[in-house]
Amino acid sequence: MGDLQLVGFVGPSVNWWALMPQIILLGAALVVLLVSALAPQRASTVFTTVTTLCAASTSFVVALGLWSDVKTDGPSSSIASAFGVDGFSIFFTVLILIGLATTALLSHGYLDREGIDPPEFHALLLCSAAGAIVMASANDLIVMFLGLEALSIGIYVMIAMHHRRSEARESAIKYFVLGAFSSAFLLYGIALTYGATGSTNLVHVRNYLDVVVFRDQHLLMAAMALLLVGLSFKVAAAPFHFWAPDVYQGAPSPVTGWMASIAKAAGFAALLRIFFAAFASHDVDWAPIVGALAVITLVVGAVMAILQTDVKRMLAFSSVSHAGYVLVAVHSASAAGTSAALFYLFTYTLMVLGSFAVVGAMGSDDEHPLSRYAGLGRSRPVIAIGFTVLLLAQAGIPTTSGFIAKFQVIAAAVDNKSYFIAAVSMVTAVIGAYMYLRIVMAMYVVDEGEEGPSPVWHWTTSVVVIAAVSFTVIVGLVPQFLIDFAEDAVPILIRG
Amino acid sequence: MEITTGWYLVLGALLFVIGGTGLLIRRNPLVMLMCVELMLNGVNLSFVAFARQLDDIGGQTVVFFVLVVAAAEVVVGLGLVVAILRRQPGTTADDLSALKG
Amino acid sequence: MVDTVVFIVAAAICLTGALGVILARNPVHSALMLVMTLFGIAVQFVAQEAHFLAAVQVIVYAGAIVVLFLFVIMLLGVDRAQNLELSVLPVQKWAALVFAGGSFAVLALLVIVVKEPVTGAEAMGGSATGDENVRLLARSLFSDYVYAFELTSLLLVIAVIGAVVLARKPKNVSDVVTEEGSEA
Amino acid sequence: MVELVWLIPALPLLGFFLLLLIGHRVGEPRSGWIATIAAGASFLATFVVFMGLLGRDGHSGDRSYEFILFDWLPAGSLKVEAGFLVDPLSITMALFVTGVGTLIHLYSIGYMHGDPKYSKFFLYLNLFLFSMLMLVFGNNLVVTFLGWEGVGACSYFLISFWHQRESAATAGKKAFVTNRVGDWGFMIATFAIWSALGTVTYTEISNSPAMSAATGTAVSLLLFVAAAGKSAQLPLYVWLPDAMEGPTPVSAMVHAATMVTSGVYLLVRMNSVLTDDALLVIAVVGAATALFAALCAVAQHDIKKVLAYSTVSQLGYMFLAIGSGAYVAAIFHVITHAFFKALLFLGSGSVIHGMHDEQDMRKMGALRAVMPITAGTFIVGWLAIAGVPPFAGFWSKDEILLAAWEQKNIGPLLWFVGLVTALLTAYYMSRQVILVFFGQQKWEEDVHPHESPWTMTTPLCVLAGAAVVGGAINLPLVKDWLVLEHFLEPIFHHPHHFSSGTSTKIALAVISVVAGLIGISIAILSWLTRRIPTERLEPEFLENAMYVDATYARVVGGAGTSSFQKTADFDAAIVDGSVNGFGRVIMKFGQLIQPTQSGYMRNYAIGVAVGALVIVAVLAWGLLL
Amino acid sequence: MGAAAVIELLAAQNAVSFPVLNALIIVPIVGALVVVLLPNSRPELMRPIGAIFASIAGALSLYVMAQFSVHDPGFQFQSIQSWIPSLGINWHVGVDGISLWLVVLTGLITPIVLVAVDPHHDPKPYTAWLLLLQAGSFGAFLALDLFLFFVMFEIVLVPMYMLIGGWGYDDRRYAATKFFLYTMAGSALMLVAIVSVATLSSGSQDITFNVIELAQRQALSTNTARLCFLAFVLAFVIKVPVVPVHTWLPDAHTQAPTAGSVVLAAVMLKLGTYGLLRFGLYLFPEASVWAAPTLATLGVIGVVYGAIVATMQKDLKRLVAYSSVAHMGFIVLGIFAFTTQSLEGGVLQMINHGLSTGALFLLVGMLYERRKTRAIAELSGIQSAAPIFAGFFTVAMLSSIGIPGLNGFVGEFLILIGSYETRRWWTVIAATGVILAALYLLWAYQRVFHGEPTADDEKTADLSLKEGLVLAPFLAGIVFLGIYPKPLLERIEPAVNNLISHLEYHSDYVQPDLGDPVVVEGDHGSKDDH
Repeated sequence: MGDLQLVGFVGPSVNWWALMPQIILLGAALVVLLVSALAPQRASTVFTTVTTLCAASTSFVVALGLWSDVKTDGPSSSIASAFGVDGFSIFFTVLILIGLATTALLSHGYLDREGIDPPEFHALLLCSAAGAIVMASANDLIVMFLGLEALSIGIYVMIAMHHRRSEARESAIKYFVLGAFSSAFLLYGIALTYGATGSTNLVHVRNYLDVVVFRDQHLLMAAMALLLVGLSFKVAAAPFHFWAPDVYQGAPSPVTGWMASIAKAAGFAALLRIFFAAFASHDVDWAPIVGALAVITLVVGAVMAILQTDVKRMLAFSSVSHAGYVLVAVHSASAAGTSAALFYLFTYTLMVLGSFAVVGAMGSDDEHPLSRYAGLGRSRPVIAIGFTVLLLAQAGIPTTSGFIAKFQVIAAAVDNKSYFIAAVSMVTAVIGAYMYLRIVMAMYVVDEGEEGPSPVWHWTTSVVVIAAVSFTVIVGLVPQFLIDFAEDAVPILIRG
Repeated sequence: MEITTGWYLVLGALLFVIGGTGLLIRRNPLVMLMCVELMLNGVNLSFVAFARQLDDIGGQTVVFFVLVVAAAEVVVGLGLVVAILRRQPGTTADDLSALKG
Repeated sequence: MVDTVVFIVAAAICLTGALGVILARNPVHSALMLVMTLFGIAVQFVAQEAHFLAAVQVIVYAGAIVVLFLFVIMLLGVDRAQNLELSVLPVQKWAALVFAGGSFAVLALLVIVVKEPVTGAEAMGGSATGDENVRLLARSLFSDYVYAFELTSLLLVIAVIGAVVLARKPKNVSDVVTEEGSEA
Repeated sequence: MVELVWLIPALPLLGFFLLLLIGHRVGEPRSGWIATIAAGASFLATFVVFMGLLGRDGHSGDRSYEFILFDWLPAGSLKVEAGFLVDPLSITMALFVTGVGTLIHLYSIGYMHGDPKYSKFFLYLNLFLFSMLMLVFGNNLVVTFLGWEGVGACSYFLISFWHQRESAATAGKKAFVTNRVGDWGFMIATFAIWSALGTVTYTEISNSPAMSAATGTAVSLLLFVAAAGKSAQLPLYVWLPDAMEGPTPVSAMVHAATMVTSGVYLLVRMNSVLTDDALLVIAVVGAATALFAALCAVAQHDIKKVLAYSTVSQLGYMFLAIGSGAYVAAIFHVITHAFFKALLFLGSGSVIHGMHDEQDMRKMGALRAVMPITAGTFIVGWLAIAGVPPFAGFWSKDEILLAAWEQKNIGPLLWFVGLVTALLTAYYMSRQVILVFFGQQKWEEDVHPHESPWTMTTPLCVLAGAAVVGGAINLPLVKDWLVLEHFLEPIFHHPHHFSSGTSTKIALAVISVVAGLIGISIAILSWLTRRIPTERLEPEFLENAMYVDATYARVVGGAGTSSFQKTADFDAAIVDGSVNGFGRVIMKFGQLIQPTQSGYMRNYAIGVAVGALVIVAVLAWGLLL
Repeated sequence: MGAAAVIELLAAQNAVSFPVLNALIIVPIVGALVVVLLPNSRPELMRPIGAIFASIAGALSLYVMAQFSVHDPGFQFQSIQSWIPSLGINWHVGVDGISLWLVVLTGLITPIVLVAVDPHHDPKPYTAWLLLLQAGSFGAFLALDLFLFFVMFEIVLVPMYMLIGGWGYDDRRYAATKFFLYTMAGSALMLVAIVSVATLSSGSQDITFNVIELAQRQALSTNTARLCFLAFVLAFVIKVPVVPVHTWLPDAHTQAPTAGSVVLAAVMLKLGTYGLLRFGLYLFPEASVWAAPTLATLGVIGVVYGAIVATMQKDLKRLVAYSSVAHMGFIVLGIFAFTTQSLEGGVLQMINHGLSTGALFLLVGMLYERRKTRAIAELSGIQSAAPIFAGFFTVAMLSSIGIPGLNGFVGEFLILIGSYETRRWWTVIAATGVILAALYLLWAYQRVFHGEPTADDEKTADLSLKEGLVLAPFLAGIVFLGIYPKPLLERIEPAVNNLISHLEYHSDYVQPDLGDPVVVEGDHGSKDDH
C-alpha cells in the first residue's frame, strides 16, 4: 500500500525484499488455512508439514540473501524506520526459521499421535514465527509489542489445541493471563518511554538519549524498569519465570520446544535491541538490575531443577537457568557480551529443540517420569547418546557448543570485571549438572528388570535429534564460524 | 487549579494499579480479564496525555493498536475461558493448579 | 475551571468504576462497572482533544468488548456472586496490598519529586484539534505506523484462528468423558 | 682381588633367582643345596676379598676400597651411587655373616626337612643373605638402608613363614612395623646428614668437618633410634621375643647372629658423627636393656624365649660398649656372640627337632643321653655366654665391662649393671642347660627324642669350635694379639684406648668371672640339686617380661585402635558427611523456595507485579540517592 | 613474543616434522570411532581392536620418549594450530620432562587394562570410553594452551563417569555422580580464573591462552594472581585429591570397575599434581611460594590422615584408595618444597604410584573376580591357596610401603630428602607415613593372605598365565624404577630446574644450597638476576 495517495500524502518507502521472510510465512499460513478449509481431505499432516518446511526454507534463502546485502551495503531500515534490516535482525530471522523448521518436523509425528488438527497448528506456528521475526527486527516499540503479541497469542492457542488434556488448557490459561498481565506492564513501559523521549521509535529514542541530558530521569527509569519486566517475563527470568515450568510441562512437547527456544530467543532479541541499542547510554542504570536478575535466575533455575522428578519440568527449569546465562551476557552491556548472548541463544536453541524432540517422542505428555528413560542406552543407543550429548552440552561440558557458549559468557562477564556473577554462573552450572546427570544416569545405569518401554520413533524426530547433535558437536569443536556470525550480527542499526 | 498532564498520568497510573490489584485478588478468570482491560486503559490514558503534552499525534495512533491488541487478547482469552468452563463449570483461577512444584 | 471540574468528575467516575470492577461480587456488575470506567476515560480523551479516540473507545470497548464479556458470562452462566473472603490464597491479599500500596507510594513519590513529569521532548506532529485530529491520525496511521497497522491484521488473523480452534467442540465425546474421569 | 666384592652379594642373589625360577621344581633337598652352595661361595668370595684387603698396607689408609656399580639416585646435588665399600669393618662383618650364614643354610637342609615350602625357605634365606651383605657393604647410607629394609622384609617373610599360624603372622607384622619406627629414625638421620654435610657417602662423611653440636646429637640419636629398632633395644625390643615364631634356623641367623647386630654395625660405621651426649644415652639404654632382658630371661619356660631375651641382653652389652666408646669391643662381642648364640639357637633347634617341636623346657630334661652332640655343643655355647674363661664370650664381655668401667660420667654404675647382667646371664643359661639336658626326663612317653642328622650336627660342631677359640682374634693379654683392634683401627675417627692399668683390668676380669660362677652355682643349687626352692625364682612379673609387651598391646589394641577408628568415623561422618550435607543444603534451599511454584497463577502474578514494583522503586530511588 | 609469533616460529617445524603429539591424541579417538562402528554381532572383536589402537598410541608415546632430547629443559615436539583465533585460542601441545613420563604411563596403562579387564557386558561402549579416556588424558598432559587444557581436563570426566556408572558395582550411581560433580565443582572456578588470567594478562598485547606466554608475562597484580592461583589449586587439590576434599576418591575407586580404578589411580589423579606443577607453580610463581606452607601442610596431613583412615577400612579396594590419598600427599609435599630433589621425586612418584597402586587395583580386581567380594573380613589365608598371586601382591605392596629397591622408595626418598631442606618439620611428620603405610598394608595383607584358609579360600584359583602377563609389566616397572631410575630422573631434572629458576626469578624464593642453614620464611636470600 506504498502507493496509497491522500491529499499531500506520501507513504513511506517499503523495502519489500526485507519483508519477504514474514510475507512468505504468512502466505504459507494462509495457504494452509485455505486448503484445509476448501479441500479438507488434502490438508494432511504431510501437506502442512511440507508447506511449512518450504516456507521456512525459502525465507531462509531470502534471509541469507539479505545477510549478504547487509554485509555489503550495511544496515538499513524500512517503512519509516519501523523495521530494522541489520545483521542482528537477520541473525534472529535465521535462528527463528531454523526453529520453525525443526518444530514443524517435531510436530509431524506428534500431531497425528495426539489428535491435533495439523492445518490450524501449522498456521498458528507460521504466524507466531512471523511475530517472532517482527519482534526481533522491530525498530519501533509498538511494532515490537505487536510482534510479541502475535507470537504469544499464537502460542496460547497452540497450547490449548491439545484438547484431550486439562493440563494443556490449564497451562494455556496460565500463560495467557500472566502473559496479558506482563504485556500490560510492557505496554506501560512503552508509554512511559514515549513520554520520556517523545517517540516509540528506537532510533529516535537512541538519538534523543544521546543528545538530551535529563533534568530528572524518573519517567525514563520507570520506563526501563517496566520494559525490562515485560521482556523478562517473556524470557522467563526469575522472578518472572513462575509460569514457565507449569506451561512447559502442560504444553505439547513441540510447542514447549518452540516456547523454550524461539519465544525466549525473540524475547532476548527485543531485550538486546531495546537496552543494548536504544538505552546504551544508560547502561549504568539498567546493567546492575539485569545482573541481579541474572543471579536470581541462575540460582532459582538450577536449584529448582534438581528437585524435579518430571523430565519436562527439569528441562523447563534448566531453560530458566539458561536464560540466566544469557542475562549474564546482556549484563556485561558490551559488544562481546552481546555476541556471546547471540552465540548462546543460537546454540541453546538447537540443544533445547533436540532435547524436546527426544522428550516428545518418548511418549504421552501427561507425565515424563525418569523411569521412562531407563535403559534407553541399550534399546536405542544412537538416540540415547544423542540425548546425552545434548544434556551434557546444556551442562556446559567441553567439546560441545554449550561449553563454548558458557565460555564466551564467562569471558564477557570477566571482561566486564563482574567476577562474582561469573563465579555464580559457574557454580550454578555445577548444581544444574546434577539434574542432567540424573537423566543420563537413568538412560545408562539400569538394574535388571527396570528398563522402561522402548518408545516408537517417527523418523522426523531422529532427523531433528541427529541434526541438533551434530550441530552441537561441530560447533563445540570448531566454533569459529558461528562466533564470526554472532559477532557480525552485533552492530545494530541505530541511525535512522 | 490547572489540570496538567501530570494529573492524567496519575489517573492512568491509578487505573493501571487498580487493574493489577484486581488481577491479584480476583479468582474469576473473566474478572481477571477485565482487570487486564483496566490496565490497558490506564496505559491508553497515559498515551493520550503524553501525546497532548508532546503535541504529537503518534501517541493517539498507538491507542488504536492497543485497542486491537486488547480485542485480540479478549477474543482468545474468552475462547480459552469458554473452553475450560464448558468442561469444568464454575472453575476459578485457583482451581487450575494441577501443574506445580 | 470547567476542565478542572470535568477532570475531577470523570476521574471520579473512572476510579469508582475501576474499584467496582475489582470489588463487585458479581461478574456482571464488574462488567458494567468496566463500562462506567471506559466512559470516564472517553471523557478524559475528549478533555484532551482526542475526540476520535473517545468515539472509538466508546464504540469498540464499551460496544464490543464489554458486550463480548457479558455474552460469555451469560453463556456460561457464571453470573453468581463470588465472595472475596473465600479467596483460598491468603497471601494474595497481602501481596495485593503490597503492590497497591507500594505503587501508590512510588507514584506519590514521583508526583512529589517530579515537578514536571514530562520531559520537554520536541513535538513530532502538528497540533490536533477538531477534525484536524482525524486527519492527522489517518496520516500517521498510514505513514509512520503503517507497518504496525498491517501487523494488526496478522494479530486479528491469529485471533480468528484461535477463536475457531478453541470454540470448536472436541471431535469425539469420549475425550470429554475421559476428561471428566481424569478430573474426578 | 678386592674388585671381586660385587661377587659377595651377587652370589646369594643368584641363588635367590635360581630358586625363584626352579626352586619348586628341583624340590627337596636340592634347592637347599643350591642355597647353601650360593652362601658358601659367597663366603669364599668374602675370604678372597679379605685376603686381598690384607694384602694392602694397613696404615696409609688404602685398606678402604670403593666399588661403584652405577648412579642410583642422581638428583641435583644429591649423588647416591649403588656402590660397595670394602674396609676392615665391612669385611669383618661380611666374614662372619657369610660364614655363620653358610653353616645355618647347611643346618636348615636337615631342619626344614619335609616342609611343604622347603624351597621357598631357602629362597628367603638367600635373599636375606643378599640384603645383609648389601647392608654391610653399602658405601653410603642409602644403600645400607636398602639392605636394612631388605633384611627387615626378609625377617618378616621368615618370621611369618608358617603364616597359617595366626601368632606367626602377627609376629612377622609386629617385627616389621616396629622396625619401621627405627627406619623412620634412619631416614631422618640421612636427611639431616645430607642437609648438613651435603653427602651420604661414608668416606665423605667421616672426612667432612663435624656438624654443629645440636645437629650432631640429633643425628646420633636418630641413628640410635634406627639401631634400637633393628637391634631390639628398649623400648623397641618387643618384636624380638615374638620373632621366635619363625623356624629356629631363622632365629639363629636373623635374630641372633646377623640382622640384629646391624644396629651395632651402623653406629660403629657412623662413629665419626656420634657425639658424647648421644653416646651417654646409648650407653645407658644399652645397660638398661641388658639388665632388663636378662631379668626377663630368668623366668622363661620356652627354650627359645630364653635365648631370645638373652640375645636382647647381649645386644644391650654391645650398645653399652658403643656408648662407652669401645667400638672394637662392640664388634668383638658381635662376632663372638654370633658364634655362641647361633650355636645355642641351633642347638635348641636340634632339641626341638628331636623333641618333635616341643619347646617347653619343663617337658624336657636328661636329653644329654639321647642327643650327645647337641648336648655337648650346647654346653660349650653355655660356657661361652656365661663368660667362663677361656671361652670366646669371656674375652669380649670382659672388654665391654672394662670399657664401661672407664666411661667418663657414670662408668662404675654402668659397670655394675653389666656385672649384674653377667651374673644373671650365667644363672639363666645354666638353668636352661640343666632343665634341658640334666635332671630326670620329663617328656611324655609318646615322644622319642633322637639326635639330629649330620647336616645339623656339623654346623653345631663348627660353631662350638668357634665359640671356644673365637676370643683369640682379640686377646688383651699382649698388645700385638689385639688383631681385631689393629685391623679395625683405620675406620675410627678417634680410636679408643683403655686407660686403666693392668691391675684394674685383672681385678675387673676376676670379679666378672666370679659373678659368672656365682650365677652358675645358684642355678645348680636351685635347679639341679634343688637346695633352693625354685618357685620364687620364676616370678610372674618376670615371666611376663614386666608386662611391657602386654602394655604395648593394650595401648595399641585399645587407645590406638579406637583413636584410628574415631578418625575413620570422622572421615566418614564429618568430612564426607559435609560433602553430602552440602548437597542436602542445596536441596533444602530448593524445598524452601519450592512453595513459590505453587501452581496458582495469581501467585505467579505476584512475582510479576511485586517484581516490577521493586525494580521501579530501585531505579527511582537510585535516582534519589 | 605473542601467540602469533609462536605460530610463525613453529609453523616451519609443523611442516617438516610429523606432529606425533597430535597423533597421540587422535589415534585413540579414531580407535573409539572404529570400535563404535563395529557390528554389535561381534562383541569379541571390540576389546582386541580397541587394544590395538591403544597400543599404537602407547607405541607413539614410546617413540616420543625415545626421541626426547634428554637435557633440553624446554617443551619439545611442540605443535600449534590456530583454533579459535577470535578468542586467541590455539591448539598447542608440547611435552617436557615433567609431562613426558606421564604421557608414557598413559600410553602403556590403557592397552594393558583393555586387555586385562573383562567388562562382562557391553564391550563396545566400554572399549570406546576407555579409548576416549586415554585421548583426553594425553590431551591434558600435553596441552600448552589453557583453554585446551581445560577442555581436556573436563572432558575426561565423561568417560570415567560412564565407566563407573555403566560397569561399576552396587553403589555406582552415587559414586559416579559424586565423582563428576565434585571434580566439576572444583574446575568451575578454574574456568573463571583461566579467563581472568588471559584477559588481565593481555594489557596492550592480544589476548592469549598460551601457557608459556602467560608464564612469561606475569602481568597480574599480586592479589589477583593469588586469587586465580587459589581457583586453580581448588580444581587440582580436588583432583589429587588432598585432604579434606578427598572423599570422592574412595567411593569412585571402590565402585568403579577394575579398569576404571586402575586408570583413575594411575593417570587421572596425576592430572591434579601435574596441574599443580604446570599451571600452579609455572603460571603463579609468587602465589605458589605464598601458599606453599599451607599446601605442604595439607599434603602432610594427607599422608598421615590417609594412612590412618586406610588402616581401619573394611573393604580392600577402599583401603587401597585411601593409600592413594596418602601417597599423593607425599607428592603434594614434594611439589611445594620447591627443591630439585623434591620436585623430581614428586614427578617420579607420580609414575611410581601409578605402577604400584595400579597393580594393587588390578590384583584386588582379580581377587574380586574370583571371590565376588572385597570385604577383608570374608577373606583369609589366600596365600596358601594362591601363592603366586600372593607373591605378586606382596611385591606391589612392598613397593607401596616404600621398600628400597622397589620404585615406591625412590620417589618418597627423593621427595622427603628434598623437602627436608626447606620444610624440615613437615618432612619429619610425613616420614611417619612410612610407618603407617607398613601398618595398614601389612595388617590387611595378614588378614587376607595369612591365617587359616576357609573352604572358599581354598578354592581361590591362583594367577593364570594371562593375568601374570598382564601384571608383569607393572612388576618389571616397579623393580626397574626401584633399581635404576636414572633414565627418568635425568630427563625430569632439566625441566624441574627450569621450573625452580622460574620460581626464583619471579618470587623471592631461593633454593638453599646444601650446607646452608634451612631457609626460614622471612629471611630469603637475594633474588639472583637472570
